[in-house]
Amino acid sequence: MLPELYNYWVVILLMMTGFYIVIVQGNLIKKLIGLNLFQTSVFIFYISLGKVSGGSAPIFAEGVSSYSNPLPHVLILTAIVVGIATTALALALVIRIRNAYGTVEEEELQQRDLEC
Amino acid sequence: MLSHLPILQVVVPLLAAPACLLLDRSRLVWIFTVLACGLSLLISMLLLYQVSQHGTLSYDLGGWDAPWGIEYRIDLLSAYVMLVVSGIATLVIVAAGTGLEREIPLEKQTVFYVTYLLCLAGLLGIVATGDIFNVFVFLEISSLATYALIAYGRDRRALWAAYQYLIVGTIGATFILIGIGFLYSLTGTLNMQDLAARIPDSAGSRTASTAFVFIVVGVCLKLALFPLHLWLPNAYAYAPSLVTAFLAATATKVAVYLLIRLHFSVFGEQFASSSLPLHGILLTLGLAGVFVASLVAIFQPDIKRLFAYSSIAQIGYMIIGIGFGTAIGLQATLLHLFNHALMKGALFLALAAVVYRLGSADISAFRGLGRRMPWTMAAIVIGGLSLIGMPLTVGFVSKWYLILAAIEAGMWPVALLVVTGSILAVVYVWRLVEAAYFQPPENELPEGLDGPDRREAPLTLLVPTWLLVLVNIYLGIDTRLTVGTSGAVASALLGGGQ
Amino acid sequence: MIALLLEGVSVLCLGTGIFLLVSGGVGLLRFPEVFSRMHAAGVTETLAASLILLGLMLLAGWGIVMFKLLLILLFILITSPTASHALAKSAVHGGLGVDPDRNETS
Amino acid sequence: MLLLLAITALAIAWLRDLFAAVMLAGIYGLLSASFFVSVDAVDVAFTEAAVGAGIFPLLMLAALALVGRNEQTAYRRPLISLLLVSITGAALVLGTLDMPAFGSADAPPHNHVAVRYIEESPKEIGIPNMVTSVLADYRSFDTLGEVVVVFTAAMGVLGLLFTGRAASPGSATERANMYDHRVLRVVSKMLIPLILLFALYVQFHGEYGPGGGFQAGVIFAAGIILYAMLFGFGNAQRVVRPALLQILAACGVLIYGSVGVVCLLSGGNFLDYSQLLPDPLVGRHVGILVIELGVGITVASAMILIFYAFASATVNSEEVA
Repeated sequence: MLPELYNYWVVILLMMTGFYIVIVQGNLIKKLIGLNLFQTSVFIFYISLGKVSGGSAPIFAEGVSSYSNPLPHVLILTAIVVGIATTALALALVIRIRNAYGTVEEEELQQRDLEC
Repeated sequence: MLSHLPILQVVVPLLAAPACLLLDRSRLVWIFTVLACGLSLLISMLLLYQVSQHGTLSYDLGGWDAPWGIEYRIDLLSAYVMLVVSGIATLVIVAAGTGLEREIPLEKQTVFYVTYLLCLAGLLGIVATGDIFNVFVFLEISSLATYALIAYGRDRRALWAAYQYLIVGTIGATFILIGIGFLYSLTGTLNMQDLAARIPDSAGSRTASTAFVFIVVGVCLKLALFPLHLWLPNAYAYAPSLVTAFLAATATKVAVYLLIRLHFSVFGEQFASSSLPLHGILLTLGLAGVFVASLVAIFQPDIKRLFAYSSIAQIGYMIIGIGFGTAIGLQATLLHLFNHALMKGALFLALAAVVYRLGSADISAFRGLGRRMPWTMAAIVIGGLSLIGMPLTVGFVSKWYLILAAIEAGMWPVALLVVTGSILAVVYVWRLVEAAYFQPPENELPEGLDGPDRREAPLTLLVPTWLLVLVNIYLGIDTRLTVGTSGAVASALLGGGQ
Repeated sequence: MIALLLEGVSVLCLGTGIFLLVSGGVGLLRFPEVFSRMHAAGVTETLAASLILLGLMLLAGWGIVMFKLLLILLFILITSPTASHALAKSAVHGGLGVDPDRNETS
Repeated sequence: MLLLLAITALAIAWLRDLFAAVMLAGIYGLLSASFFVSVDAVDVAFTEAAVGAGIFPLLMLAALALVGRNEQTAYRRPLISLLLVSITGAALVLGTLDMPAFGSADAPPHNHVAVRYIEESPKEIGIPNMVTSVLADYRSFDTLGEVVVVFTAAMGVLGLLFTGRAASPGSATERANMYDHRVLRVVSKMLIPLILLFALYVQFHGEYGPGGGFQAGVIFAAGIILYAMLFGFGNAQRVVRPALLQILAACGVLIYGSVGVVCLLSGGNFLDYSQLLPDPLVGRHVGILVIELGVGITVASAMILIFYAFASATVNSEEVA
């Protein structure tokens, strides 16, 4: 049981580290780093799903009979792109927030909202 | 060409968006956007007709058969939701012709329209597709576009609201992604139909339950189910008014659609109710959402915020309907989904007209508005009555079915609570009516507004608003179409799941 | 015979490369301040990477793979010293001047 | 490998210095790319290396230059969050218990849909790289969605940050800064053409080896961005104008979409490339090439646009300050 699944458990640990950073951090940039960590770990999870022991990379070659599953790879290619697109948009928002409020710390932001 | 309608529905706005960017002259862009939205409205009408005549449509993208390629699958439910989405989108974009100029600087308008079309395409794509990963992709298209649209708000708090929504939305999407991963590891397929056929084989498996939980939580983050709703009020309140009108009437509805689709068509009612105490949880959260949000709404000084909280409450009603787990409960949910899109669309469009004239949606701005902008205020009042659930409006129909469902399920307290929730709605709508009709107008107008701005809103804003209001009333009186459709859909969903 | 010789040489190259990498890593940790650390990392990295690539090239034999490895080698030879240079330059700009009397920076 | 990843992740959580955290996030991207290679996902590894270790830190650093690198506030509600995260993690672990073992060949994913991709695609599509076959043909609509996501992000960033005026070409301070970097400039002059060439190789070689439109677009963008960083944004914007980039980004999506529409007009379903030419197999080839080109164009121009937008925000805020 254990050696078969520990791979996934480590990945889950990684995901949760990212998730924790997102929730607990007050700095907007740090939140994004955490989000990126979270997403990248999910990608690792997917790619682990596609692995076949003894298989080779899914590029057709003579004499190779066992390949790893190409479908998760395709999904994750798409997901990586989606992730970076989200990050870019979020960073643009952070820059605008910084210009409008003068800070990127969550607590200060909330305070300044209450003031006005 | 008619057999290609399912894909054209999504591709028309999708490709109109980059084409829009190439035009780059804001009046031309607007006309083009209106045409694209109108075309997609036309397509959705044709689709609804086709589906009601010939049953479910299936379309293989790239010519590959379903489990290998991506399939578009339009049944009565998706056709109906698409009609609502594209209809609201068209009305809002017509209103944007004049309504937008005060909220968004001219040089950014082209990009705004492009983003708007992308958002529409994303929402339609979620509804049309029969492939669970494709849902994720289009969910992200619409979400990214939504974040950008919200950030166009003039108030700097719009930025902060958009950022919060982005974080929550991305977590939600990632949860959905995790859920899809678990499902894939169990079944080896991504096609919804195929999944539905294969999930029963692994019923009782902890992996399937986890997948279900993660997908449901992810979708609930998107649809702002209490207590995951914290992003919504700010996002709606600070977004440009027209964007709010569009989002409130469509985005959360599409999320509810997604929940229904995944719950009933993919997992099936049996799986959902046997593996988890889901119904109880949904009922409780729905009720809690109705009460908490309605109570908060009563004390909101900003009317956009007030209606945003009211949206959360209405989403609560929809969730209650699902929570019954019966055909009539589901029917109530579906009815409310359509009807709420109609009323919130009308309400927020009318609010957009108020903001256009007065530059503010604060309750103090509404004093005496009943005389200054009689048509707009009348629209708000009718929309509000519909929200409460007065007879002769659509709101009544859906509340009625909800109560019927509660009684049928033998849950008298729930029925009673639903009625009480409506009384709370009376309170917050009354505050508005009181301000508009029974309080004298402010002596001093806000600065920078002179004579002409005291008039009624321009026709381009009023006509779409009143169209929605009239549909509200018409469907409140003639209930055959909506009730018939939703009844058929509900029994099909429950029947298909077993 | 030739094959064996090639293999032996490539193992030698790979071994030296790995040793250099490790020593570079140790240097990175043990040296006291920015510039000597950079020295440790930059110099060994360039040589170690080249040696490892050379070893791999010998193993691969004539063919497209070898050509690709050769390209990577060229790329590393160009970029790695440049990167060290840029790093050193910005360190100087950032206020970490070269000071012979100082042997400890925090 | 996974252990290294875990250490990096924890270090990111621990560190207060944002600059270091961004660097570690880049390392995390690189490490996960190496992991992807070790489990046979070469295409994904390529992309993750380009994105996770390239574009992501680049954008982050550009933003950090604006907002400062120090984190101030303490953690908020750490205990509740920890509880929430533990519950989520526990649920996930519970979910894995009934999962097929890692790497087992008889797990359901490898025996249903994927079988056809592996066994038939070299014949059906006629190209050896199965990932490309699935990406660009079986599930090409997802890829269209992916391109549109990139396009949407570019539009969003543009709407948020675009100021309408280009940076002044080669201002005095810019020139002074650049003067120092003579070595860098000479070397990069040598490298940039090579980078662009490599991008084209990746673009058109995607059918046979790892690579494809997205990776090529990112590499191409990296080349231009390198130029912009070393020779000044003014100069870069004169070579590659933002207005042109907008048009290109839109054209990329349109190229992709119009391939679909052409398929539709010639009697097939949307994106059914076999209808493009009399010989279905050749038609598929042409279709894949053209859509990959569309992907490449959109991705490259969107990335450069986003970078320009960030850079112009930097320049503007400096002028204000």
